[in-house]
Amino acid sequence: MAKPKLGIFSLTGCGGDQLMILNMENELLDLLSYFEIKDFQEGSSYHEDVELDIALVEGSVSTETDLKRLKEIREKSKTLIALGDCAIGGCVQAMRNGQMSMAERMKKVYGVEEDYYDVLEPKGLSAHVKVDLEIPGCPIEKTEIFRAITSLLHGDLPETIDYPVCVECKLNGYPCVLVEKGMPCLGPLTTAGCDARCPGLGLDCIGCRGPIPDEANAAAELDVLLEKGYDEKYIINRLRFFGGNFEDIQKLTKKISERRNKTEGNE
Amino acid sequence: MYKKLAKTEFPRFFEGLGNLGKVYGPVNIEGSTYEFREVQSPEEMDLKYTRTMIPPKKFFLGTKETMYTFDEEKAVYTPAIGKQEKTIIFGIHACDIHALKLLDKVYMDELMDLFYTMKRRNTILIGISCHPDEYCFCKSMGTSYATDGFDLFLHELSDGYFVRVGSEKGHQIIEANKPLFIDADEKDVEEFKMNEKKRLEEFNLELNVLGLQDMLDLAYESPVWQETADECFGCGTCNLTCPTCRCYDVVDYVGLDLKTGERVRRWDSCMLRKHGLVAGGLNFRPTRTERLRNRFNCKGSLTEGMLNCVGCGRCTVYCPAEINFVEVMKKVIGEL
Amino acid sequence: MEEGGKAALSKIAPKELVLSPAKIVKSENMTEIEKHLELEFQDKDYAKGFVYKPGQFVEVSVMGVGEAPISICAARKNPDILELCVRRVGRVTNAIHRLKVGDLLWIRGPYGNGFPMEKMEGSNLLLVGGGLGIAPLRGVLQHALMNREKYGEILVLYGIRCYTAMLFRDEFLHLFYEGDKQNVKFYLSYEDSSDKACYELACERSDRCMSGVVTKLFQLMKISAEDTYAVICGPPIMYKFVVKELLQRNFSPKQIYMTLERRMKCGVGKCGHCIIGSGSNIKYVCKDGPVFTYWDALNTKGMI
Amino acid sequence: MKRVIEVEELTRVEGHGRVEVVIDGEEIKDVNMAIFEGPRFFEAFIETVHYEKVPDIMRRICAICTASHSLASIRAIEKAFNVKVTEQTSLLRDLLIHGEMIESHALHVFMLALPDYLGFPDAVRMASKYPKEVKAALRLKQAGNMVHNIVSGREVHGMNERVGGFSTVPSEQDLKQIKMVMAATKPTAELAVDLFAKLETPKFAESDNVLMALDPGDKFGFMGDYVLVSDGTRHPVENYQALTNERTVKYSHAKFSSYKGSSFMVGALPRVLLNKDKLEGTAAALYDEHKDLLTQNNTLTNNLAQAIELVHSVDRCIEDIDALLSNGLKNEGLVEIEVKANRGTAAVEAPRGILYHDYTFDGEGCIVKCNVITPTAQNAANMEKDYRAAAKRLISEPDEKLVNASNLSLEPTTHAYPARCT
Repeated sequence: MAKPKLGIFSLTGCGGDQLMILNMENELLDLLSYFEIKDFQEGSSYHEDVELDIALVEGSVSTETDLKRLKEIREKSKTLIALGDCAIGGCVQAMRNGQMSMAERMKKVYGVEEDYYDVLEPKGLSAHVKVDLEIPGCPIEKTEIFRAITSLLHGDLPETIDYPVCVECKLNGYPCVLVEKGMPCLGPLTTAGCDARCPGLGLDCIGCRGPIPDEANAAAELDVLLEKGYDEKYIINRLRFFGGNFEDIQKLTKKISERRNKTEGNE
Repeated sequence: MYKKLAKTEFPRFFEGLGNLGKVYGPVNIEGSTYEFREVQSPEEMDLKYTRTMIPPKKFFLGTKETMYTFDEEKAVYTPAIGKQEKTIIFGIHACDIHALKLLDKVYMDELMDLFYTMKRRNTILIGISCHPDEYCFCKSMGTSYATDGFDLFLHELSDGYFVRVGSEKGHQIIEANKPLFIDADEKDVEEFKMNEKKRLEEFNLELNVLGLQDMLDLAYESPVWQETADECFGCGTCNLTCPTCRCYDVVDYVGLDLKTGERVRRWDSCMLRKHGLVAGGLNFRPTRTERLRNRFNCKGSLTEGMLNCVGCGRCTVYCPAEINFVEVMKKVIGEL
Repeated sequence: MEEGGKAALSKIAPKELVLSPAKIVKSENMTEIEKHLELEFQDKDYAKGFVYKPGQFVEVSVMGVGEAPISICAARKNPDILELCVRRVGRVTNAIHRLKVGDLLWIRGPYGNGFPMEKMEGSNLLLVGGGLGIAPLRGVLQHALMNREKYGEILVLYGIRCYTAMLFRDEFLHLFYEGDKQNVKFYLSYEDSSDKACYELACERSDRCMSGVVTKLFQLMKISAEDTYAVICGPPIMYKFVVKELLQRNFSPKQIYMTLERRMKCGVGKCGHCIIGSGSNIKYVCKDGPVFTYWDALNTKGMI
Repeated sequence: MKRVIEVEELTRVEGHGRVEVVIDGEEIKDVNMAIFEGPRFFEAFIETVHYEKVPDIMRRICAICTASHSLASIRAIEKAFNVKVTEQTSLLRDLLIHGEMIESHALHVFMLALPDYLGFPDAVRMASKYPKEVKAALRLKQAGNMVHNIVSGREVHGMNERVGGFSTVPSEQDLKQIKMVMAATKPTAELAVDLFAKLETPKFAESDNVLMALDPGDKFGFMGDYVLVSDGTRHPVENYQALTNERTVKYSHAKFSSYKGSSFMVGALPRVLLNKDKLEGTAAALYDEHKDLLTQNNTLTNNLAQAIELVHSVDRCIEDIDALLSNGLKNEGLVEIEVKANRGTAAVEAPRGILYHDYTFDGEGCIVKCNVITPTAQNAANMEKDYRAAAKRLISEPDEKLVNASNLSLEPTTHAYPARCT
């Protein structure tokens, strides 16, 4: 049987998800030998512009150039997989989406106008094209990409995770940093799959695998953390680290800033 | 059968248990988090512990355990039953014993689950008496005292332990350690009875379970479900820390050769979105409200005459949203 | 006190939980998304002990992919052969569709209570099936035809979307035309009113076929609630409407049987996914069902 | 006739870049190296974030030098708040950055640079002819990642290193495991030196190079508070702006740096050449053996310098672990921190060169102003200079070797200047 044709691409991001593939030191050679690799930006100078069976795309759509490339990749790929947070929800660079305009960001960092270049507000791939599978993480987890790839080779889309980090935290028996120490843990909102790395090290989850789509209860997190003594600005920043494009978090931000403006107006 | 173990003899008794298998006891991990961990000496344990975060069900229904390995070339599924280790769970509380009795019914009585049963049969349970904290309501659930379901049960006395023997295995342990145990005298019995009486008075939290099942039926449309679901993360902590919750999910993983792999089961939670989802995309409990209501209804219902809640308080203690089980139950049935 | 080991294992393992290999001996595409499979058990002893009733289901494993509950779609005739009707809807069923004749599947079961065929003996049967729901009813029908003398009149109401979505087409069309010879009245409804083939059937036998949802077929027939059991299977939305028709015709809640779909992961009442009900009445569909009466539904919240 | 030669997309680099050479007749009109990685504006969105989580965000600037960003960020914060960490913390940090150097250099030397010399498009295809070598290289890379995993919590964007210490101290057993693996993979690091010493390094890009590296103190290493320049000067890191003079270039998304009007180079070659006397043991011996091959003006000899650093880093990891274990591991928790409105600047040597983080905090410990200068931004102008030199010599397609050897992480684009590429 012909080997499936694979392309690995990156848009705007840190390159960490491709690096995680390269980091599969034990499995890398065997795993890639199942494919004809037609593109692997970070790992190979080989390039062939052909129809692909599977395209793995990391990075967010942050420029017109990104968008153009993404559309080309979508066009030629049977299965398009968004690899990592950037490609799903924009990751940290989407932190101020809906909060700070691109012009403002540009001005702050470069002192020049926005229309000078082709930036777009950072979004995941699915905001622009149809995506067949999303593998979350900042960076992606090796086991998850391994399972996804073996599953795809087997002919199936892998099972996706849509439960929170709390589940894995409990399965590991880690003490709850939120309950025990009052740390501002985002575990209850965050897509699992990391095996609760941070709570396992005694740290509060910062939500690096992104809020669970249509499920994360951001308003409840706000209430819980307010009660634990954290202020609104802190909590909202926190929720936004990896949730800038998440609708509920945007709504929550808006609600709070409106409320704040109102009270300030009254004073 | 009743015996007495003097405090001075306790270390030797404990040491002797090591010959019967791996001994697990309650160990403090952090703050109020306790866990049953392998222990070598009594000093590692905290026998005054309130509750472990993860209940003893973990010993019999692994959090993540391989059920089968498979090999496509050989076309065979092999049950993953390795060497069965003898296990002693030392210091289990009455509520958790009741919970295991319930799990035994589900996993062993009818169409016995192999993986559970093999482990369960290789385990010795040694109970220990406890005192309630503000989250315990086992008294209301009728699970504050265990009359069976254990091998030995130790009740603390001022100078030792009043020991109840609950099984033949327990009897064998006593026999093997004969010199350490003496017959309990009248004074010991009096102290034991007095302690139990005092202990019952220590309970502050109560839940009226008379007719609870009907009350839940009648509250099916209660707004409390929605109100509580608004606060709830749907994170599954309540299920995963519950000693009677037994939902599991099964996933198959293929290895690097694409031919061999394993079928793994892991604890599941009815608070998670996919719990009621069938292939094709239809979800029978699509909202958090429905899932939450289902959870409370399940806990408040009976499995072969036993309540699916033993009042251990874990779901309340460990809930990151601080949802109080008893409070919600009371609100729902109109007692609050 | 040693109780482990493989030998002990085979002694205590309930046969219902054993994964038994079965070879695909026949595989027919009935529609674009539904396949009819005939499986042959490789272990003849296992097959001998594999006794099932209409309405029961099995858990089917595809190696490397997973396991899914599939209802048995035939009465037990040849003990070596198991018939399944598989709709391609998820990972496992997708994988089943990729398999070819000669490939292996692994089966455990049979699970669930099935239809009370003995209890219904001596009565008329009214089978109401929608879409894939006809699959388990086919077992009931076959059983009744195999024991024809034990049952009265058999009415089958089958609702389909269009002609090409009709399952077991040859078989059912045969009954549609010739069923009366065996005292079987076969009715057909189709939802796609522009479907030509169905339209022709409706023109030809306007007493047996019409466009619309399955409940419309009640217009075409006369039934007396007395001496009749109704057996329903279809998409969740269908039950309420069919039950309404039946109640109007004086069926008692205990005369109405229906088989339900839920996420039956383990099939044996342990994994918890198929739970339904409320405080006083919690049920596991896989173990307590999947066949329930309407009386059960009245007493179990969220059942239909 | 005017023609343009373009290398559309530079590959086997982290990030996106391309080179454009404009030739008119036989004359080179222009050489532009564009980094067109999308900008992410870290410095803008980090504002108002509380210091404690600042490193968690900032380390996401780059995947391959994630720990470098992490440590630069943490040290800048600690400087702002006058935090003194324990010896154990310092040792663990030193271990971490050396682990990162191994992971990154192993990847770079064997998998990104070597395929060029051996005529393969990538390491996977190279493995078909050199399976043993590629597997050994992967083992070495894994050894580096093991440090990331155990000390930092995972390979990329680890989180265990915190302001004031480490959240969880690695176990003795884990550290011993690292030590064992390091000892076992040292021959592969030495093989790297051997390979690059034997390979003929092209000279087409030779041109005047100004070098910059951190002064690591008494021993060779990757952290320090002073910058050494090949002109013999030494500057506190706080003066970084005078050293880098960032400016924007229209054709590239990255800012370009200059020192006294000229481009300069940061990375392994500058480090080894400016701190050669501080090398010890095998690394020192190997340096002595091959010092004639390391030339200041040939950027392509950077790969050999990386290989020498690989050997140094393997030895240093073992040394750090020995020190940690002989001191006895202590669960010391994090140093108590008192926030104040203040500014802190710190630098570390990332695999690709000096990395600066500069923060200003308000009285609550939240970021008011942030500035990050990555090695990429510093090297960009120098790289373009190299391309110009090479193009003049070759007037043929610019070679990818140059990009890899120039040792640029094209990735960190905090300052990426998003200009449309022509």
